[in-house]
Amino acid sequence: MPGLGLTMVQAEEKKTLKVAMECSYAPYNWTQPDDSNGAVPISGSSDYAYGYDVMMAKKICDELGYDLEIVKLDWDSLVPAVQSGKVDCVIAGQSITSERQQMVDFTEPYYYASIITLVKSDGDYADAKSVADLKGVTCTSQQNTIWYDSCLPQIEDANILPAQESAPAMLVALESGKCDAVVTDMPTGMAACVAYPDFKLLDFSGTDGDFEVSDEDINIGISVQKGNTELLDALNSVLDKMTEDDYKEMMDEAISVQPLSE
Amino acid sequence: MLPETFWGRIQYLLQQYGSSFLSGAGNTMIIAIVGTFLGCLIGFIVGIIQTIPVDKRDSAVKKTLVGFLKFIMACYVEFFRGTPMMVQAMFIYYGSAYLFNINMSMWFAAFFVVSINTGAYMAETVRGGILSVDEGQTEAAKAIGMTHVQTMMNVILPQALRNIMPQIGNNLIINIKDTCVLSIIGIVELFYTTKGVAGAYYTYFESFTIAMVMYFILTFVCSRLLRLLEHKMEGPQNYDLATTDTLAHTSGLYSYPKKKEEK
Amino acid sequence: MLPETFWGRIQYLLQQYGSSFLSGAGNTMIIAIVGTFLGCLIGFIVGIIQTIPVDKRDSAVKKTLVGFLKFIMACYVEFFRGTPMMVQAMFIYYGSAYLFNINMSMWFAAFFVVSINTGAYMAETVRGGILSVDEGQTEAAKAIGMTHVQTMMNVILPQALRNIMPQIGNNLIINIKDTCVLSIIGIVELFYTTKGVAGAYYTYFESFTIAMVMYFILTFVCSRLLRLLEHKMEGPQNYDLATTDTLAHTSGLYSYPKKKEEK
Amino acid sequence: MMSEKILEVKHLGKAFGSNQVLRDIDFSVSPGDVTCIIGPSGSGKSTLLRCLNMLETPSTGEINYHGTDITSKNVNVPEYRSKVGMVFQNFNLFNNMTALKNCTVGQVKVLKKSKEEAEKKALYYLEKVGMAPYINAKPKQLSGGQKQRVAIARALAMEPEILLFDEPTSALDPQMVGEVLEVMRDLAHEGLTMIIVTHEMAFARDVSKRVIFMANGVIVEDRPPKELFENPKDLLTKDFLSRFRNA
Amino acid sequence: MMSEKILEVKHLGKAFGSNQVLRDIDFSVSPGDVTCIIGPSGSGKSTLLRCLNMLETPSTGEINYHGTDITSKNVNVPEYRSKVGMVFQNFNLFNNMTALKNCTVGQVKVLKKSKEEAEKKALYYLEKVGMAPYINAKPKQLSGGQKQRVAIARALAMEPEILLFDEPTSALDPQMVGEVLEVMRDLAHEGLTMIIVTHEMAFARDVSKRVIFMANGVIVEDRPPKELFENPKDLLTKDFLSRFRNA
Ligand SMILES: Nc1ncnc2c1ncn2[C@@H]1O[C@H](COP(=O)(O)OP(=O)(O)OP(=O)(O)O)[C@@H](O)[C@H]1O
Ligand SMILES: Nc1ncnc2c1ncn2[C@@H]1O[C@H](COP(=O)(O)OP(=O)(O)OP(=O)(O)O)[C@@H](O)[C@H]1O
Ligand SMILES: [Mg+2]
Ligand SMILES: [Mg+2]
Repeated sequence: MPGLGLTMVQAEEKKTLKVAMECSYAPYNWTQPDDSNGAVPISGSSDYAYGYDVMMAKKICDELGYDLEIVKLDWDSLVPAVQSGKVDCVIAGQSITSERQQMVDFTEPYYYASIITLVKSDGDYADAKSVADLKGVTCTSQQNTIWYDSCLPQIEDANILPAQESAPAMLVALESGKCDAVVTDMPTGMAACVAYPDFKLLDFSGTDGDFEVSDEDINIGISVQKGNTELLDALNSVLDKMTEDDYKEMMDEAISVQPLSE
Repeated sequence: MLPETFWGRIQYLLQQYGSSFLSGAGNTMIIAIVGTFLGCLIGFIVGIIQTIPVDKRDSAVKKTLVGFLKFIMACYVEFFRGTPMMVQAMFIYYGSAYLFNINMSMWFAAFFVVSINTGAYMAETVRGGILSVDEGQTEAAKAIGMTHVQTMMNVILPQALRNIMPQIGNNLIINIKDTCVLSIIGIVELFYTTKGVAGAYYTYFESFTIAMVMYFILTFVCSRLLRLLEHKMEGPQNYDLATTDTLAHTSGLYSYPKKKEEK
Repeated sequence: MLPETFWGRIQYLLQQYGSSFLSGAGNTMIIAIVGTFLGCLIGFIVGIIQTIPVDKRDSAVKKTLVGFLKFIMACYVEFFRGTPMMVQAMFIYYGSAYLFNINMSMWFAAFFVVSINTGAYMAETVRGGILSVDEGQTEAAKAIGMTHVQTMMNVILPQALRNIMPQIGNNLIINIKDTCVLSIIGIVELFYTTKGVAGAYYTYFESFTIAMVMYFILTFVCSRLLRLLEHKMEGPQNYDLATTDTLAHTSGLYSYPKKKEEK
Repeated sequence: MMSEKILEVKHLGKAFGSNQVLRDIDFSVSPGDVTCIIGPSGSGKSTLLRCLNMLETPSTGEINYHGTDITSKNVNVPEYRSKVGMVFQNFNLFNNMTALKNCTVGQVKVLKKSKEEAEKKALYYLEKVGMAPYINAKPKQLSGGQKQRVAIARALAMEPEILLFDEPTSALDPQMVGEVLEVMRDLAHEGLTMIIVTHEMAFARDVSKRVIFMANGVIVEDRPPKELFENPKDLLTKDFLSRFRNA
Repeated sequence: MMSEKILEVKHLGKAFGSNQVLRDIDFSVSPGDVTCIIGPSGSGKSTLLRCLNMLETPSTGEINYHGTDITSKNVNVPEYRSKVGMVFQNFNLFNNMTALKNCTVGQVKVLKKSKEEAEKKALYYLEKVGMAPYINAKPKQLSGGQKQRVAIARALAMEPEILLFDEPTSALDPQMVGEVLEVMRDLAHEGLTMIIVTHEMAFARDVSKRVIFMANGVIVEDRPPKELFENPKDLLTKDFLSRFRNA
């Protein structure tokens, strides 16, 4: 396409979708030094971004005929960026909650995450089969997540440490022995087990002993500026055509190409 | 439900999270004040050591010893000043548990990291302060037989202190704001509280407005208190004549003829 | 695959992300150096304004004007020093777009925020520096008819500069480390690069070890360069006699009898 | 014309807190006058000079310069000061400048002279006080007497209308004192007005047209030197001068 | 016993860079001696005193104090300095202390005296120089002469074995000079050894046992005052003293 004068003009008229994400949360989004696997350049940087969120962004842009621009932003600035219009949407694994929906508009979920628990394989809780078995555990999770705010309190007598600011920091706390368990979602947990071979992933889903959460709470969505119904509808129109299995397939691919898996 | 307006939301957040903000601010201040205080002490000690004079006449033992001490101090300053406090906190808190199985308390780690960092900055500040005191003062102190430490403690540092008070204020304020990196080891101070509130409702502008005002109040009060202290340290503008006979002695004190008569 | 050992992983990360780390470090240094430089300028200007003497003899207009200027400066210092740079960056960058629809460039915002913050700290540092210069110097400058600005520019600030050089070093180093908060507006500097690497491989300790070493190298080089500059500013230890007849004039210069004979 | 007063001090007073250092000082100076101020240590001589230069703000009274009260509002003090030179008791050389720069900076910045012109003038006066070889030295590299001489040259190089000297020869040996005195005498002949605080009674007696004796912050006597030294009226003056006359 | 030298300076030299300030200085002082050093400004008098006190490290030569060379290694310099008092040309009072504290701090910290004892002694000497009423003043609140007197009292209060004075009366009026001289004379009678740099020739002539005339960094003459003043050998000395003798 590029190279011809005509298409250049057309390309300029084409709308650019500015998507913000952290680019530091594999397998959702990460930074890599080259464009292998179809990674997208990060705006204003020599690095590239890839991951589930980027794949989703690419898919959306393909469907809608937009150009894609990935903006790497700190977690705390994702919302101000979209609210102020500096970016068009945020695809960064944000959980959809009713509180948040008052300040931004969320699309339909673009991934259905399940909740898992990480422990050390040589630790006291390696054989836990249910939430009840975690009784008295010292645990933590990420700040402002359903895992920290509503899962951890379900563990009996849990010693809940202050919330961690990011997934890697949370894993450091577990690795160093400052806590015995962390609660997070499946993709993160799987990545963590690659990075830290001495971790064990406990998945209680489907059993009676699972964390009790509403479906609504664990789903992650794309956020746009409040009132930007035009874009919201366009995004939803893409997501509507996709099924849960499509998501799972995409996530599997993301996990398989994430730097840790190479 | 969140109110519609910006100010409305701020009020709502304050109602909901007011006490969290206050306890966060409390933690911030405790760490900042303790850290600054200990940091100043460290800075003064390093300053004294770094200015020990060595002379070619000194014995080899003394020269090596002093040289070694100064080297250690320089390493300390360059290392702690030169690397991010967050990373230090992480290594000290998690690293000590991981590598040596030391279970340091979160608060101990916090005080330790902040003090040791402030100390590294203060060491340089104190060096500047010592430079700023007239050399004649050192000479006079030495001339009456004071050792280096006595000279520093009695003459130079009290004068340097006055010149670096504004900088101590700066450092306290930097600490008030920089303790936020301690969230990495789980200290819930003002900034981390704010992030929590902001992330829960996606009210970043509103929450950070609250934080900004609170930070401003904390730092402003501190800076004014330090200014007061500074003025107090200056001492009285005028002195009282140590005589009962004020009329005769007001200014020129032309009193020596009297003494002559005594003879 | 990630290597098994700590050092192996560090090497691997360096191979993979070496250029990212370098470009992050480059961004860090550009912002820190420009910010510190502009900040120092601002600090000196504020220092000059804050020390304008007002006298009860001055006209009401001048008094109000100077008072107003000083008040503005005090507000500036207290506000920017007193609130977190991250929040300022957020408000300035996003707020300007949100409220006034100004599309500021990320880099402009970065330089602006860092300079204005450094300036606020430097203002206090400069105040300390000015305090440290003997009052006699100001008096002598005034006595030959210099205005306040001339006195400051020619006599006081050059002397104060020497005393605050260590502090300027501190500020540069603080800036090198504190630019990391600019990731809030999308500046990918060293710290943010590190977070990205840590998040891609979940290799927190390894990535931050690399960052720590890089920060250390950057700050160490800067601090040594500044020390060199400081030594250079001190000027030569000794002076040359301005005479061709060195033998006759070496020390006491007992030359005036000669002049007498001229008469 | 020439009899018009250049400086007229009226009821000048100065207090530091409760310490009344100067009280009701009255005197005036005509163009070309050489006035010496003598008095015991702490009697307020330096403070008086500093008031004349507005380095201390007088508590009461006025200082008229060609008829304008410079303690009043709306007076351009820097401009006034550029016409009134001062040699400080403790020299106060600019520490960041060489001896030469000390003597040129005022000319260049305040009098807006060119650098060459300023240096020529500075060298001329530095030469006069025997400091020409030391133009590249910084103040801290100079001996006490050398500093004092640079301070004198600095004040002279500004070529002011009035010069206030605060013990200008205290750090000099008799030989050098003689040199400096000659320079000052020449200047007096050229019409420069000088007020000189000094402890050298011989100097006061030989150089000045008028001697002011101060004690306890007041002017005790203000008379021509011959009268004052030979026939002091006040007991304080008598006592003060006794040592000198016995010597 | 008493004839043993207290200080013996041999081949002392001092250079600042290429500027050779002192050259081959030789002299010695016996207990109770009062030695005056005179010479033109910049001849190295202050530098010599500063070398004696090890405030400047001599470039060459030795300084023997009771036979030990204090410029050699392993000498406890602070202890030596506590026995050698010094009054600086520019006073160097401790700016952060009152006049009284200036005179007690050395006694308390160095000589380990009690605070009461130190204050008693300090007051005694402050009284002697007429500064008793000013004990609460900070240096910057004092006049030049007042500072100088506190500096003298500070040095005396340490009751050292030798006292080095660098122009101790430069800022004082003749009356006060007389007072200070009397104090010094008393001390000389009590056996205190003094080395005094001065520009007051009368003082040198009347007080000292021996006068050293320095010029260009060397000792030109070193003789009893009577001989030196009445019959100077060297041309330089003659010239230097001419002004004084004419006066
Ligand atoms: N800044 C000040 N604060 C308080 N008192 C002061 C201040 N400056 C001077 N004084 C007092 O004012 C009096 C007069 O001081 P001044 O310096 O005018 O004396 P002087 O006549 O010049 O004496 P000298 O001959 O010793 O220099 C002294 O008693 C001194 O202590
Ligand atoms: N720190 C220094 N660096 C370079 N030269 C110096 C230094 N100190 C003194 N000098 C030079 O050494 C010479 C002797 O100085 P010194 O202070 O000993 O003179 P002095 O005899 O005390 O003179 P005065 O009577 O004027 O006080 C002078 O020419 C001076 O310029
Ligand atoms: Mg005076
Ligand atoms: Mg001298």
